[in-house]
Amino acid sequence: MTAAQRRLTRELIAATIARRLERGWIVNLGVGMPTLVSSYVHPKQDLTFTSENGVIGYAGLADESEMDQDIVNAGVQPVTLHPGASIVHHADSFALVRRGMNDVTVLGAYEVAIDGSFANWRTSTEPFDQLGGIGGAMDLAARCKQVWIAMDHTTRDGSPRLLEHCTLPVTAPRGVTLVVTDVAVVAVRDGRFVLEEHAPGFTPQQIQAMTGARLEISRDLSEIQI
Amino acid sequence: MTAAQRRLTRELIAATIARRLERGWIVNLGVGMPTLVSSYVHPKQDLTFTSENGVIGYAGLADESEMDQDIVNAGVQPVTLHPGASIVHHADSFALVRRGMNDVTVLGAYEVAIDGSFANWRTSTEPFDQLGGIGGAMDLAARCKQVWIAMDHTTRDGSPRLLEHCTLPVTAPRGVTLVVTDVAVVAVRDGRFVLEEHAPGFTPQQIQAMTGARLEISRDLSEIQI
Amino acid sequence: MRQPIVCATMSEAVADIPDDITLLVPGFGPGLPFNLLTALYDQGARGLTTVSNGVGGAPAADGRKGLGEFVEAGRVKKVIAAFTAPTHPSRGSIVVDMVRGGTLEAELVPQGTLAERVRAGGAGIPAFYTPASVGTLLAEGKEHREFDGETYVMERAIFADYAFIRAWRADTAGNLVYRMAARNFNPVFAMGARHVIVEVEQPIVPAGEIPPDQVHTPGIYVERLVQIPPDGYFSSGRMPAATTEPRGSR
Amino acid sequence: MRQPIVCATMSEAVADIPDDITLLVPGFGPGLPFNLLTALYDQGARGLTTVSNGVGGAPAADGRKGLGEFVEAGRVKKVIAAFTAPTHPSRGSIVVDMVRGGTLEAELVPQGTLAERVRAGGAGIPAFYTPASVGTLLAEGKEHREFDGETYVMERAIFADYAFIRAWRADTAGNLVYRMAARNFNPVFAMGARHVIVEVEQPIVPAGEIPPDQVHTPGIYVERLVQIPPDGYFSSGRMPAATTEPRGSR
Repeated sequence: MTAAQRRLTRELIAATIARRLERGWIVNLGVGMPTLVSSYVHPKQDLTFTSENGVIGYAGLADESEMDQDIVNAGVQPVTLHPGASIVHHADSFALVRRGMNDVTVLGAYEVAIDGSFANWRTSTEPFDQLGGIGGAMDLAARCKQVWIAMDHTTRDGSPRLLEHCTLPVTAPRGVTLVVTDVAVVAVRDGRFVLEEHAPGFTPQQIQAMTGARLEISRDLSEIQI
Repeated sequence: MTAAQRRLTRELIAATIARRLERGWIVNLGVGMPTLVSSYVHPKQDLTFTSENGVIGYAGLADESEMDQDIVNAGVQPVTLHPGASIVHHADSFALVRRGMNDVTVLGAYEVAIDGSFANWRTSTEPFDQLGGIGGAMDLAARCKQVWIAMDHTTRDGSPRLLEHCTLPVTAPRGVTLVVTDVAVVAVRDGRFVLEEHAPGFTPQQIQAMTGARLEISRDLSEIQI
Repeated sequence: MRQPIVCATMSEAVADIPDDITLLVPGFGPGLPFNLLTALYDQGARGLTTVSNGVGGAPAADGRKGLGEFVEAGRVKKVIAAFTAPTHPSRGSIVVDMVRGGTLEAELVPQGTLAERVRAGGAGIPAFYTPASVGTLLAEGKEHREFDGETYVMERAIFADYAFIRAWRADTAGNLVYRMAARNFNPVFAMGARHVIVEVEQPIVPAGEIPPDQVHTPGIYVERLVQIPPDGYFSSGRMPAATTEPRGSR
Repeated sequence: MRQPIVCATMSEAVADIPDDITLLVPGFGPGLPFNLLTALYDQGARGLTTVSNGVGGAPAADGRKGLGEFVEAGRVKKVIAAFTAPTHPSRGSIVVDMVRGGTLEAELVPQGTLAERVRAGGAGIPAFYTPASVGTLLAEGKEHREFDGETYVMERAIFADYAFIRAWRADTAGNLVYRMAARNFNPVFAMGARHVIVEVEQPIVPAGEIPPDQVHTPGIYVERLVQIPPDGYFSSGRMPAATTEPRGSR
């Protein structure tokens, strides 16, 4: 008898990422699922969240009563500030990004490959026509100490997003060290995917079948804590 | 019978420069005589004085009662602030300098030449040994719309400071448009020195004799107003 | 001290803006100068080259105009932005259609590079090197160079004809203060244009009321100031296209 | 949020600084971190490469140490500054004597270029172009390049091991506020070093007491904070050599 399969919701993906953030880190959260992460961390983690728009030290998403339209994250969602938060302008914000102050940036993506490259700004393989949505991803990916990706494990029609090589134009040719999906936590190390955690009810074999490159199994493989 | 000769004091040189500043200009004042200028302007001139250290909108030198050790000009002399003054950091201060926001910078110098070059950072012609005092002069001279020089007309031993060519290493190869000395106001235009004003009792011939390059006489030559 | 001109109305503030200018438009959610943009839309200027984070989304119900409306009206020659297309492929975009149709030019720039290019323009720096975009399509054709074993691309400064700025407070000397994340590109763009026009939320105070240590943009950068009227556009309301759809979401 | 370490004494704040570091020292009259410098002098670190506007003047009567004392004690390997010699030739200088004697290295840098090189280091920009120094001795041997018909020199970024910072106010999150012209190089140098140690004049306040809009240096740049004791050095008192003697004066 197999346990019931349970895919992670967006919120559970965010919570899974939140648990892995190390004490004292400076963390950038990209648009989408990543911006949910700041709502799932513990104060004891002493994390500092920075946002492309120059907000340093924000906390979770604001509820109706806390909402201030001028205090937003990278997804323009209202957030609250920790005591000791500060604001800088956009050039200073990316100064700290390029200087490598961020221990990690968490981004969304369409594809991730075993070499740590990822694609998140363009869905076409046609010749480049100056169209796309980069935001700050290329600046972040170039210099954050790690890039973590939050995304679904496959496309809507079931094609894998974790691949030998990205098929879409990359956002950066390397940098991804961790991918958290709706079914797995996969480390990206030395050109290999290593399955570290699986969603409830998903076997390594099932996750391998949803993955476009060989998946090594960590000797510490565990179920994602929900 | 000749009128008594009267050389301009440092203060009179500053006042002479102050009179020539045009309404609404943004003005940088260098160390030495130039920093005296802000004490001799008229409020109606609507001048904005900027300083290398990031002070924007300072007024005259502070007297004992007004003195604040944290409010100083480029010469680290205490100054007062106009209402509407602001402070920026050193990189932003030189951002506005290099952008060309200053209508004029007034600097001291050892020598000025007819091509608008000037020398004010090194008193030796030996091979360059990384010794000297540049301060912000090279940044200022590179981009301020005009460079005005305040200096004595000759060295202590009577050698001219206004020359065909600078003998000392230049601060900038061009840019000077006006020189105000203790005996004359000399415009620098199209590779020529033009005598525009003379100190009381000094004839054009006497000033020419103190000058190391040909001095044209302006058709509007006048005595410096004291 | 030099004082900026305080205009009575938005339309007065933009009345003499010619066609074919380059215009900086800050904003990242909050901080978008919608009142000046709406006045410029009514004024009729065309042939614009715009520099902004994104190029706007769907039209706003309250009548305010964003860059999207300028593009749609054929009044923009070129957009320079970090988002020139929606991140989600299923969503339509007038920018995408017009660029593909050849009636609009686009230049896609990483957001940090965009901010730094305008900062460089405002700082008299003609070019600089950045690691952003190395190894991607965006770096193709750009000059590459190694420093200390790392590869960088050279990027050129942007210095614009005009910047529209959205401030929270201003004094009569033109000193500006932004509020929280409404700051974003505003102080950088205020340095990077020859003519800087500012819309301000709070009543303009006498020079001296904003302490020198608390000024975000010194007044010498500001050419014109205009207070947002009570019936003006105060809240950001609409999100830029860039930020409405999460990447990689289901 | 991450918090800097609040040290009880200046000597504790500098205790583990090794020899042979690069050290940023801000200050332009006010804003000089004399208390940290004095503690480092007592600590004994040597082989320093220093980055500053000038290199100090005559010894201070009150015992505070400036870079001049480090140089004189033979503890500096190299000075990078906008003033490496007094502007008035008649005045002696230990820096001049030691450079000529081969016991000290110097690098003379235009002041704006100096600020921008550290700003670039703090912004992940490895190199940039500036018009300053073109056509002078200082540009000799540097890479020249034309942009839009104007000539520029390329300058490299400076990123240091340590910065000593002098702030007016600080909170427990490390956020800093500078007072008036004591700001000068401080916010720039606070971005340009791996380890940032701050001496602060006012009592350190709880995080949250400095409004986010009024912070000059965000706390994430700050590693250690130490309040200046009542018997510390509070006023600038001594002017840097750079600024004591007017140029071209009689």
